[in-house]
Amino acid sequence: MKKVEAIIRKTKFEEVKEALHEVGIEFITFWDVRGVGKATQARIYRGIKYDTSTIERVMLTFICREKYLDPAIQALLKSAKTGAVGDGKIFISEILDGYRIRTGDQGDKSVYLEGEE
Amino acid sequence: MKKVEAIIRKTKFEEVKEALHEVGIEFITFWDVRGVGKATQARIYRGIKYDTSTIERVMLTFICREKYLDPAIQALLKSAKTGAVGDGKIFISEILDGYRIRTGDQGDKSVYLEGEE
Amino acid sequence: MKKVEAIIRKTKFEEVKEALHEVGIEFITFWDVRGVGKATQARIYRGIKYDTSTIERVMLTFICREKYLDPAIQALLKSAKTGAVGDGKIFISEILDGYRIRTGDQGDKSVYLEGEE
Amino acid sequence: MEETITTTAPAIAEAAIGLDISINNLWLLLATFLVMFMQPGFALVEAGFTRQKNTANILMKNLMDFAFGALIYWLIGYSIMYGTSLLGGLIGNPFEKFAFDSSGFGDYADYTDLMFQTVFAATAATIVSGAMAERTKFSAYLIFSVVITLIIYPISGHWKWGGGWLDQLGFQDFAGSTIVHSVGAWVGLAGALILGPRIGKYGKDGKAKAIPGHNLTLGALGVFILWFGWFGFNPGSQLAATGNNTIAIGKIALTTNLAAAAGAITAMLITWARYKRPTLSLSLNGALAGLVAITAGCDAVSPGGAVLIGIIAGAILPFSVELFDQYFKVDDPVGAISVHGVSGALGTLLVGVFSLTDGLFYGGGFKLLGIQAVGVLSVGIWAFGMGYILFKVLKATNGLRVERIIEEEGLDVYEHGENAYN
Amino acid sequence: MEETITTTAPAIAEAAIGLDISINNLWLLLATFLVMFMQPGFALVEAGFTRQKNTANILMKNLMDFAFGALIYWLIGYSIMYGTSLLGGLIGNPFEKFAFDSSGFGDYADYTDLMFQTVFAATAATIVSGAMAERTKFSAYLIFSVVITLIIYPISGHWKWGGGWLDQLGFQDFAGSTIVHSVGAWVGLAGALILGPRIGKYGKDGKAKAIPGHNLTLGALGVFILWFGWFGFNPGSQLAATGNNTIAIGKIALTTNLAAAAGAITAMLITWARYKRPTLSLSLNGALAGLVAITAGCDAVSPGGAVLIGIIAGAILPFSVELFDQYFKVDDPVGAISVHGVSGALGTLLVGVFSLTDGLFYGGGFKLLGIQAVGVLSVGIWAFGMGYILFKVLKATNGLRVERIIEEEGLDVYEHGENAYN
Amino acid sequence: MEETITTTAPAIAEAAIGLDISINNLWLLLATFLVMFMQPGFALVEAGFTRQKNTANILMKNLMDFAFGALIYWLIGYSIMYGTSLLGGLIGNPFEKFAFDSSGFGDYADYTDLMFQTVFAATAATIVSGAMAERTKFSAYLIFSVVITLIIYPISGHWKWGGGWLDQLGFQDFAGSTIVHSVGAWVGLAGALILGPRIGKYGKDGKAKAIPGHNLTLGALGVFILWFGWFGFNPGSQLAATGNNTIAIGKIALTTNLAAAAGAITAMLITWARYKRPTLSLSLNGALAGLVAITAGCDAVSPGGAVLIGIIAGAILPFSVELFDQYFKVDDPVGAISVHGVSGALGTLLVGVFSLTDGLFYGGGFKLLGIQAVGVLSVGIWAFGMGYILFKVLKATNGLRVERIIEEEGLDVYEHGENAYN
Ligand SMILES: Nc1ncnc2c1ncn2[C@@H]1O[C@H](COP(=O)(O)OP(=O)(O)O)[C@@H](O)[C@H]1O
Ligand SMILES: Nc1ncnc2c1ncn2[C@@H]1O[C@H](COP(=O)(O)OP(=O)(O)O)[C@@H](O)[C@H]1O
Ligand SMILES: Nc1ncnc2c1ncn2[C@@H]1O[C@H](COP(=O)(O)OP(=O)(O)O)[C@@H](O)[C@H]1O
Repeated sequence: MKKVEAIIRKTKFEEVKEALHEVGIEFITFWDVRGVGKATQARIYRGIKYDTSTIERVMLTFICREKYLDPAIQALLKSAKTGAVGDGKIFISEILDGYRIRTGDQGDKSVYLEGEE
Repeated sequence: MKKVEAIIRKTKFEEVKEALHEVGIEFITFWDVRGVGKATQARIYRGIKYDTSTIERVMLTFICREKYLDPAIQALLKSAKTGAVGDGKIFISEILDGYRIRTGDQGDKSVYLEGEE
Repeated sequence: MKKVEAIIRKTKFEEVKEALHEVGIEFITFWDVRGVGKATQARIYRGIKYDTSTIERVMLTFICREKYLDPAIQALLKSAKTGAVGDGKIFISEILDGYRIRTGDQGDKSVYLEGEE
Repeated sequence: MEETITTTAPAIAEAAIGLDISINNLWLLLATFLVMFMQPGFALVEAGFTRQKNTANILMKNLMDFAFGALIYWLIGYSIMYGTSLLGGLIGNPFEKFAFDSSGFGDYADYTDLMFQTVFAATAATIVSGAMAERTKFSAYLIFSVVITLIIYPISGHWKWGGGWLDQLGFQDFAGSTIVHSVGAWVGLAGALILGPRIGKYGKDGKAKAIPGHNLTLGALGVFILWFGWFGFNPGSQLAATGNNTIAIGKIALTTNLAAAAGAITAMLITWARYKRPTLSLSLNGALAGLVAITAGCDAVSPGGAVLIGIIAGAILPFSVELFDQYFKVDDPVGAISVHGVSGALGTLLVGVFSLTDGLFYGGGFKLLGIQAVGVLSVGIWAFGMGYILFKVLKATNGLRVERIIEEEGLDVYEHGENAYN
Repeated sequence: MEETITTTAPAIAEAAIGLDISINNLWLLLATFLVMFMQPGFALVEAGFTRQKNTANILMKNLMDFAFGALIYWLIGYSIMYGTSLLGGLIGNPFEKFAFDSSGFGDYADYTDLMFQTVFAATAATIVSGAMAERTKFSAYLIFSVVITLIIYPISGHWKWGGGWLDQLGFQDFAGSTIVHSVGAWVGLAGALILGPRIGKYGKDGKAKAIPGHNLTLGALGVFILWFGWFGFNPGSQLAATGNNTIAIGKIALTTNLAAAAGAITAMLITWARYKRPTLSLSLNGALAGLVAITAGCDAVSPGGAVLIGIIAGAILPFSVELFDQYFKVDDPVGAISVHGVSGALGTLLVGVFSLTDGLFYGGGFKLLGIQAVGVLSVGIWAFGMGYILFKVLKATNGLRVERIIEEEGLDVYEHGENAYN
Repeated sequence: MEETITTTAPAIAEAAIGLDISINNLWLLLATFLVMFMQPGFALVEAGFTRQKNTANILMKNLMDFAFGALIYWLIGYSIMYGTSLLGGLIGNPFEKFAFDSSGFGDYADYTDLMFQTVFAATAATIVSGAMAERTKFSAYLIFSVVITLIIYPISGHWKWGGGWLDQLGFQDFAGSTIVHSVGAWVGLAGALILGPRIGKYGKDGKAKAIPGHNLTLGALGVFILWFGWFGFNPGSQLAATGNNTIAIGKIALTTNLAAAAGAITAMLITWARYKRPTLSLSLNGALAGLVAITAGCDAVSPGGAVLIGIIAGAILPFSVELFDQYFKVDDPVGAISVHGVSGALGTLLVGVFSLTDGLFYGGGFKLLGIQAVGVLSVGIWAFGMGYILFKVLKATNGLRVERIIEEEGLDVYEHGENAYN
């Protein structure tokens, strides 16, 4: 199994979700993050300039079997893109093992239900 | 060292925490996430249906030495389970190295204090 | 590429950010987490004691090329340290691959821009 | 200072009377607005003291109990409460003031009276909401909210304020510690008992667990708003602002404020002693306990008496919360039973102790205290009993509690299809 | 009850007159404060119904439209609205009351009149803000906010309340369903049309998407505050509290409250039937729709009539929101056009139906209804037309809409350099 | 319009007097409620402008300073402030009105007077809280909050409003720019100095860092609530609503509103010019600065003068904040010193310039300006000096500042065992 982590624009989330659903990625976990980057919008609080580069982003992550990886990345790359600076990144890493809490299913079976593909 | 990431029900968090403490996992980091899954509760905002499947979950993560891994997973599987759809998942991955910021301790020593086990 | 994850004090965030910038880490993603540890400040809600050890922390993560790893960790260790219990941890793991969404750049190129180093 | 009308200048006298009435009317109308503003106060306290996933549900309940209350009470509740006594003072004639529309006036305009009484009725109904929060079906909530404004509140209200049997007995409840607050709380107690606790409230060992409210800033704002609104609730209940009322409303504002302050401080000190730290949630409840307790006797006690009533109410509050929460295992997320029920009963009884005219401490003996006890008990039995029947019937028919998954994932999504926070 | 002054006791009579005026003045001043308090109500509704990233911008807009409104209206707007009619009732003399400072009085102090009128003007301006939220340049906002308080609102206001041509025609709009609320909404409609929808509001297939508000607790608190403030808006517009006004203000409070309640309940029931679940956001809008609709006729209809007006307004609201949102594709984040425009027009027309003196249902025939239609239309054309020209000019000069990246990342950071939440 | 009582109709005259008093009483009581409502305003501003981890602590402080203030001021503070002057006008007789309970009346009920004065005392105490936020021990806070309401505020208050030496000198401070606001701010300045800045506020190079408030929506709501409450604070300080007061209260409402508006706009324009973008936090402070500045002279200046005072206050505000924050390195998280201290002093001095009767610009020469300076200085020295001693003593005994870990992890958990948000 592989873990995909993507940092994307908030405004793109709905599109990304749908694109992933289309290539068979049903379960996604996501949360709000902030990114420090190269942007240079100064914030001023009570006369003091600060924090010149924080932007709001969504981090989403899903664990999937190898065969889903490529289509998922293609879907992500397409649906999350605006072409302007700040579109974000995708990172892939290895998952050694997984469990479905409800059933105790281990390994690959933790991320798909037999007979439901 | 291994990293354990679990996505669980919010209502189960206290139980899980206690169960992990019992098997020797003292440090846990957690935050609120939302999950996209198969649930189909329609949300309606001002007449428009949307977002049919988001649910609130807690993501918790801890890094532990190999010997703690199995008991921790068993504790998690038991304490986070309700048996109903939506109990969540556990994923394990490899951690190459770790540091305790306070002392600079590296490797396995970053996650335990000598003489304190 | 390596992924660095650090759990640090909120009050240290600005310093850490600057220290990382100085060693060439430009992009960081971060979010608020809570940590369960050994602290023992009782919370009382309406007469019931609970949750004796949760503390607010910031989780920050960045993916970088190998050559940046060591300086980044040294910068982190130095800037996030107060010396008191609760300074947090740094963990390193392997990233198999990465993509820059805007351009589709893959691999190492996803985390740096040619000619911009 | 009441004007004496001489026969030599009738026209001017009439003008003077008119102004008298106009002033009272103005006062009562402004008091009405202040009491109406207690609605968001209640909504914020309830929302702040509960979890985020049920916030839209709570706001919806508080909006709707006020909306339904306004219509129902205008249509018939007012008549049941203030119509001519029937059955020996048990109920007012329900058709006398049906769909009320009268441009007459007594000491103030009849319309104004209806409005003032309406916002009181809405207060009683909204109190129930807190005790039953985070697990009650919305449809059930609407039904019992209507029944409370239509029947439960107006009938016991008639007993005292409609001139019914309790009033004739000499029962004293100036602004409604018992008639408004306790009624809501005892109905809520019946509801909380029949509903059972929220999932996760009690561990397998039966121990109570903390389910912290999601936003105490909202809770605190709500309490401040309620405190503000109470200046309409209590001084407004004097129903006039001229003549001797001029002094009375100032005094009532003072006793009200002192009791609230004493309640907040005492509750804080108790929590400090008991839990090592002064806690906000119970101090906020302490202020409300002081307010509820002084409501019955705000006109009848001295400022010093008001402070003592506040102290007693604030001191009992944390223990009452513990008692219901940890021993009786009645899960009341916002502490409505302790704040409105226990404190309301207490405050009503303490009129029999601190009343300057016939209280125990002022040589009045036990007579008034006895009457107060009769009032507290009879209204308590009525409200709890009717509530009990109502909820049992609802449980058997419409259903009272949401399904397990709805409670776990939040009523907002399943009951309303909408989240409060996005 | 109006005082008759006899010649035998002039000094006392004078005293009595003085008190009469003082009471009216007191009432009007307190009503002014209540209406002023609607400002945070509007701010919270707008902030709550939009996204977190634009909250500081919304708060800033609501602060500034009130601040600029207060200055501009004092300086010249008041004079344009209430100066002696020029051009056959089209406009008041702008210099008559320039930089107003008069310590005279009529039925109340002149200063009080200015203050009361000022808070009404600010209400009209602030309504525009909601319809154009989340994408309007702040500098443009300031400019058009000034123009509204300076020209658009005072001129059509003069037509009715300044004694202009609509008033002479017999047009009835007691507290401003049309003169205040619709004016704001039609200007907002012009703005929303010219601005275009927010990025992501409509999919590639043209389908409307939900952009949920970030905090409905704030939204609900805002609605409760508005409801509270409306008791200054409508009863206050009686402009007096003595004599027969004593009864009138009580009645207006009642009709206002009933219409709001009926509006909230009806909107809830419609959403329940239509979307399977009772939704909070539209129920809140329903309460406001009832309030806006009753504003024109709160003095003229019966309590039962008020309930009907509330029901009609609450029933139409969800459809109106769908219509603008999904069919006309006018992106109005808080529903201002439906709540203030559609409901305001509706309520104004319904005076012609439900007025107890000359409404259609009370034997008055179609005459008043016709006049009402003329008023609704002429004010609508004026406000929409002026708004249209204004925004077109702004678009071509200063620019009206923020850049794409600003809209995506949030106006807070780019326009104000500050986040509301940290 | 003041009534002249003829001897031919004493009874009617008495009635007329009675109504006069009742109206004044009603007005003052309602003004009291409005000022009381400023408490959540202060609480929200302080909570919104600080970090989330200290929110429960801030709410607790604001609840408790009002609660303790109400008790202490009733018990003895009121007597020190309004008892017969002793020691040549330095202090009122502390036992004359001890545990106040008098059902007499002058121009209004004595109880009402106590209530009105109580809410003013609470305002002074609560201002201190903001300047010392996020690092003060809760136990210390309670102690000094009591001392302020018991001694510091009533004594300097006596100098002016109790008829003491400043009053006899001719010092003018209508509603308390100096007597209320500055007193709180100068005590707060002493506190902030002795406490030292929050951890992380100044970098190793000594440069000030931004510590953004956690919720500006709450901050903005707080400012709107304060603005609303100020209509009780200033117009209420006229202490009557009949006769010529009828006009005066309308005028004061107008000057108050204009100054607030001008303050907000000016502060916004300054930040726009200085930091490239109009910032919300300082514009909100600007509105408050205008309100504080006009408080001393709201009765004495023209509307145009009020606008100028607002402009000056709003213009100085951002520079004052920078000065204290970046140059003097006094860490005042909410800007209380600039808003209440600097603006309060400024507004008091400006009475000497803009007063229509004896201001510098109206031919009054420098006399009044001189007297105003004496008042500002003497009260400043008193409040700062007493504060300084008080905090030094507290630091040496009870301790004034929380430990490092408590400050870092948040006062909520360590001081109160409770989080505001869950
Ligand atoms: N190497 C990285 N490690 C962690 N987060 C990153 C990294 N690179 C980008 N991000 C996150 O993605 C966000 C947007 O990506 P960015 O690199 O600015 O876009 P672009 O590739 O178009 O220049 C950043 O704000 C940051 O949160
Ligand atoms: N493969 C996955 N990758 C990321 N998150 C997942 C994955 N599978 C489940 N989750 C998360 O766990 C939550 C609940 O798990 P779910 O699969 O619905 O439970 P069950 O296994 O009982 O069907 C989901 O909403 C989602 O947030
Ligand atoms: N093994 C771990 N896995 C996950 N999170 C951890 C782990 N160890 C520490 N943390 C996080 O770091 C926070 C602070 O680290 P802690 O271990 O308390 O500091 P110290 O090393 O100074 O004792 C903890 O509250 C927790 O959130």
